Amino acid sequence: MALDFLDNAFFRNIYCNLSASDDGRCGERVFSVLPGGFEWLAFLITGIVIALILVNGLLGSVIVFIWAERRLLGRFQSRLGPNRWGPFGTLTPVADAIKTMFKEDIVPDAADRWVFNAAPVVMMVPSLMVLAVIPWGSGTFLADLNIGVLFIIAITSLSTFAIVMAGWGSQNRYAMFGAMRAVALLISYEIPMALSLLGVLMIAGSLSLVSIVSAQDLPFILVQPLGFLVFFIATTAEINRTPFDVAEAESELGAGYHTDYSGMKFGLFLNAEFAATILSAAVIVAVFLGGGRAWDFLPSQIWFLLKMLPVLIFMVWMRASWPRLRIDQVLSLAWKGLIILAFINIVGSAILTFIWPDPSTTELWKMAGINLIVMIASVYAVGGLLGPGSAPVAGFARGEAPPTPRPAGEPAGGSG
Amino acid sequence: MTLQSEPVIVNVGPQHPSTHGVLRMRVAFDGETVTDAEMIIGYLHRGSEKLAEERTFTQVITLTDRMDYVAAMTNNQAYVLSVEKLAGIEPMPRGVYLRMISAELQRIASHLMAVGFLLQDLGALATPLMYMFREREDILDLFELMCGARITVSYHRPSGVFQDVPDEFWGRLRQFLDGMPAHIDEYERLISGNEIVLSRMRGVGVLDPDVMVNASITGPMLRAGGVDWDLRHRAPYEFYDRVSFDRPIMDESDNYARYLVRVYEMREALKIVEQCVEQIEPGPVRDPDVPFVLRPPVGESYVGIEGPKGELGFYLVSDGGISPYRCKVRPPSLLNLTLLREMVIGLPMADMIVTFGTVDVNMGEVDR
Amino acid sequence: MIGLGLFKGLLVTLIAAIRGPVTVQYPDRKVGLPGAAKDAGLSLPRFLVKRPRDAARAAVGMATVEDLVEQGPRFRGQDFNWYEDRCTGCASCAKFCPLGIIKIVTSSSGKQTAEGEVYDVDVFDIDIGRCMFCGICVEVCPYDALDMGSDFERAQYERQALVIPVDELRRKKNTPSTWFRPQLESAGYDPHAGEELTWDAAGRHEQPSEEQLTERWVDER
Amino acid sequence: MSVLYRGEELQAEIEKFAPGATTGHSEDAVHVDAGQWLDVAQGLKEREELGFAALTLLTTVDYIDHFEVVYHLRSLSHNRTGVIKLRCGEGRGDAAVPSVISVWRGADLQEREAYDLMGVRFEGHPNMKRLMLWEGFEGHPLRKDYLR
Repeated sequence: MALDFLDNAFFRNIYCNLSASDDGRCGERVFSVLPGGFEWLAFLITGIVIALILVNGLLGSVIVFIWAERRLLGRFQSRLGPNRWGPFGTLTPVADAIKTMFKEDIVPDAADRWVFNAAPVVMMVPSLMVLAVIPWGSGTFLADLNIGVLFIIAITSLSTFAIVMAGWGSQNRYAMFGAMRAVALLISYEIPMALSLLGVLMIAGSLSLVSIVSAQDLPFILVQPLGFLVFFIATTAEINRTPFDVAEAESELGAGYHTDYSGMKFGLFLNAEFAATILSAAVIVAVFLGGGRAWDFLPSQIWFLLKMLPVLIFMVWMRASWPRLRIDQVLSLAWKGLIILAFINIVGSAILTFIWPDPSTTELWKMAGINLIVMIASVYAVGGLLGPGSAPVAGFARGEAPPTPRPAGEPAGGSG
Repeated sequence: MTLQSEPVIVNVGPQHPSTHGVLRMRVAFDGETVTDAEMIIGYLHRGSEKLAEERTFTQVITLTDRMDYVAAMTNNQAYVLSVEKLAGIEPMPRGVYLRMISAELQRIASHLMAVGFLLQDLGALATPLMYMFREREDILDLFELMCGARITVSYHRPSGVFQDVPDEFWGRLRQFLDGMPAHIDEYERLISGNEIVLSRMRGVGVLDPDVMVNASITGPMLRAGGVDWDLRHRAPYEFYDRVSFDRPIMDESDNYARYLVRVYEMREALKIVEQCVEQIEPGPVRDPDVPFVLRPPVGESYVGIEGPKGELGFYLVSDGGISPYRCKVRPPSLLNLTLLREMVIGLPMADMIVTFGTVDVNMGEVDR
Repeated sequence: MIGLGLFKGLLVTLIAAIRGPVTVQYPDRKVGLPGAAKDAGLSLPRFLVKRPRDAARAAVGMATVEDLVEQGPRFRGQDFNWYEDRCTGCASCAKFCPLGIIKIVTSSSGKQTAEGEVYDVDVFDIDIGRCMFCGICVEVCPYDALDMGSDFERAQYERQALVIPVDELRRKKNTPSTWFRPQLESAGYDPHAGEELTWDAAGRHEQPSEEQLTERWVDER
Repeated sequence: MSVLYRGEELQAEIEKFAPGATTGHSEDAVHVDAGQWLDVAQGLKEREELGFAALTLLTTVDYIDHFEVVYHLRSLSHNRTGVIKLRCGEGRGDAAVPSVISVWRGADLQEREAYDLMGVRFEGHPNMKRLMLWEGFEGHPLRKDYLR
């Protein structure tokens, strides 16, 4: 039995007070509720407590995040954001949630009922499953899978099924457009996303997220800047956020794949989307920002959440500032840009790990320096590859200033 | 190997986030690519031209407010100029300057809306739109000081404007004129150099200038195609011959050019307002001898002005009565849509939306 | 350099966020602690001590202050002002209303003035539900008996309730908007202050004398 | 400054390349015979000295005893405008004029609108459907005899 959660004082108390086992990590035993032989029950109860905290925490944080995103977007747009209902508008998403639950649940006549109804659930499940492997702090996780990173990559691509089911099931052409775009986007971005993590895995020497966190004497964002860049862009695309929100592109497709959903089914989609955003921030923190590791005056769980904040805020900031790319530009960015960058990163990291197989902190600093130079050079080079003629930056050569209007009075072109 | 496929017919509109009102396009898609498009309009048709035949010449001004409802001042101006020509009324100079100031402010407001909604079509989550509404709000506040209304202004009258502006107006206008260039720079920093915007808009929706002229396309769209055609310059009405301003011209004729020309025109409009403020002199704003119920002599008149969206004109026929015998609008929004089908065929869906956005139509004016 | 424009854009939104919102809140405005103290007419420490409950509410952003949207004095609103003693029942307003929403029924009063016979106005209904606030009724009134007000709040549950009946016009305080009344503007009149105006103040600034009126009347005849 | 062609001036210009095509002129408009209108339009657009590249406005007026189609033309190169008027037949029955869509693309929507609201048919228009109103709408609202 894996008793890693015993690192965490809170769960250790629950487990140790329940279980009669003479586990060395429980220290001095005062009493035990369960008789001997029921250690599995103690393990189960502790696990359920952690799961409850995590799942409800996630759903609750979705509400907080929706509020925070709306307030922040308001700020970035020179307006207030929700401020009417509750202190600083905090109850607005709660009111929205209640409203969403009581809305009429419409199933279109032409819809494939089973597929249509199942899609929101299928959408929600992967986000909850990813929760299991994220080390929210020292000892605060459900499972320390030794293939944790692989698990995340595999599970998150499940949401593609949900999107296709939603698009196909609702028999709506806009939804179908959205679903097709989402599939194309997800398939393309899985590859750079997985490749960008390889550098991290090489340095950490493990696929387990817990080991990756413990390997980060120096946060991997510094050691692996290029990997972080690719991973961040790929995650942003994977969770359908600006500038890659082509799947629901509200100005083109209405609402994309969930155009026809209403009521709580729509709520589940929304929930899953925001949960995915939060979880991707969590993965970024675990893999690149050193997880819960920081100074000791705050518990590691708090550090973890604090580190998620800048990531989430930056995502909102991007959403507030940038327009959306076209779907073909999104795809060619993945295939022509990110994959190349990811390969450069793999080669670079491989060479560096060959030189320093088991890096100390000083060696990590050296790696960071070298990788930073590699990142700047390769981004510049790949940016040039994307140059004129290619879709992501069509007609935009590097260094060339965009055109400006000429004053009239010069001879006019066209027919006069 | 070719895939057996058939086009998907999608109705974009009349209720769609990006059709700027109630335009409906029946589009055939092959994958994401537009293979055919048909424009269906009329969802906002209110029969303004027929209504105008039943109203006195002054009452029709209230109808013109509701044609292009984001640019009511220029509508008023075009109509009033046509009435003045029909009835042979000489306008008061101060009234003319006030008309020019209000029309240029309205041009800025209209371009702000055009650019903001264009960026909305690009998926920029309303941030540029919110910034532009912020400044448009200042303009509408000025209009409220001028005439007590913000959108449907009914401010211009034959022979001048309805009423002189209050003293407070000039201070607020000065404040606006001082602040606005910085705001335009802000938009440019946010939008013009943005790589996503550039890659989305450059080289998309290109139109040939000769074809545009032949298709009666006017306004910023034509100027973005390299044709130096601005009625304020080529056929000056009001006192546009007394102010100096530049016409931004671009040769690319793509979506980005159409966007950028609008941004630069805002700057030129500010220059015109500045010069009007310098040149305006005290005096009557309206000829008291012009009665409320006009009876122009039998005849007809057409005056076209450079509206924010293109040449906006009113063709009036009088039979000597108190209401126009025939009132025909030259709607720039409608005529700029002439080439829509040619523009969007072959484009991906996302670019179709943006291309439609750069035409800058107002459905109130398209359907009237 | 590719990518620089993106970061310039980020900078613009950041600056906007730091500069703060420009939103005008309506119908009430959320105020923080200082605003609530100012609203209560107390200094901040005294407010904290004397009204701790209100202070706590204000601190979490729950305190609101009733506020009006800033409006130009010329704002053409829905509360029409009518000077019955000046109205002769000529129905110019009804005739020239582009939408024909003014219903006016008069009966003879037998009173005679320089301008002609004065009629008693029995019905003077303005259907706000169809009004487009163009102000032409005010413009054409030869006796300046009708004014527009500045109020704009008249949400109702029934269309019928949107008709302003003559009784309401008789009852209400006359606080005309300064639209078409420039002399009020130069006097610094604020229609929102709620100060009632008589016709002598609210009429047009070039008030014709009795003789002029007679003369004009005779001319037009 | 944009200059409007005086009626007689423009009539003389038209008579140069299409003799007999005009039926008269008013102060600032030329009346053209509907039968030869297409040739005249072609000439107006293509002849160097006229160069009417753009059709600014196409409109129809109901004069009770006949319909009149008014074309406001604009020459961008010479910065001049001209007005052409076509009388479509006698009476209110069959009002039809040739379509100029082959000459000026901008006539497309304007002709459809004129057909829709005034009931003047433009022969040769490839897509002569109603524009503002729906298919199956009875009558043409801008006609003076359309009441309701």
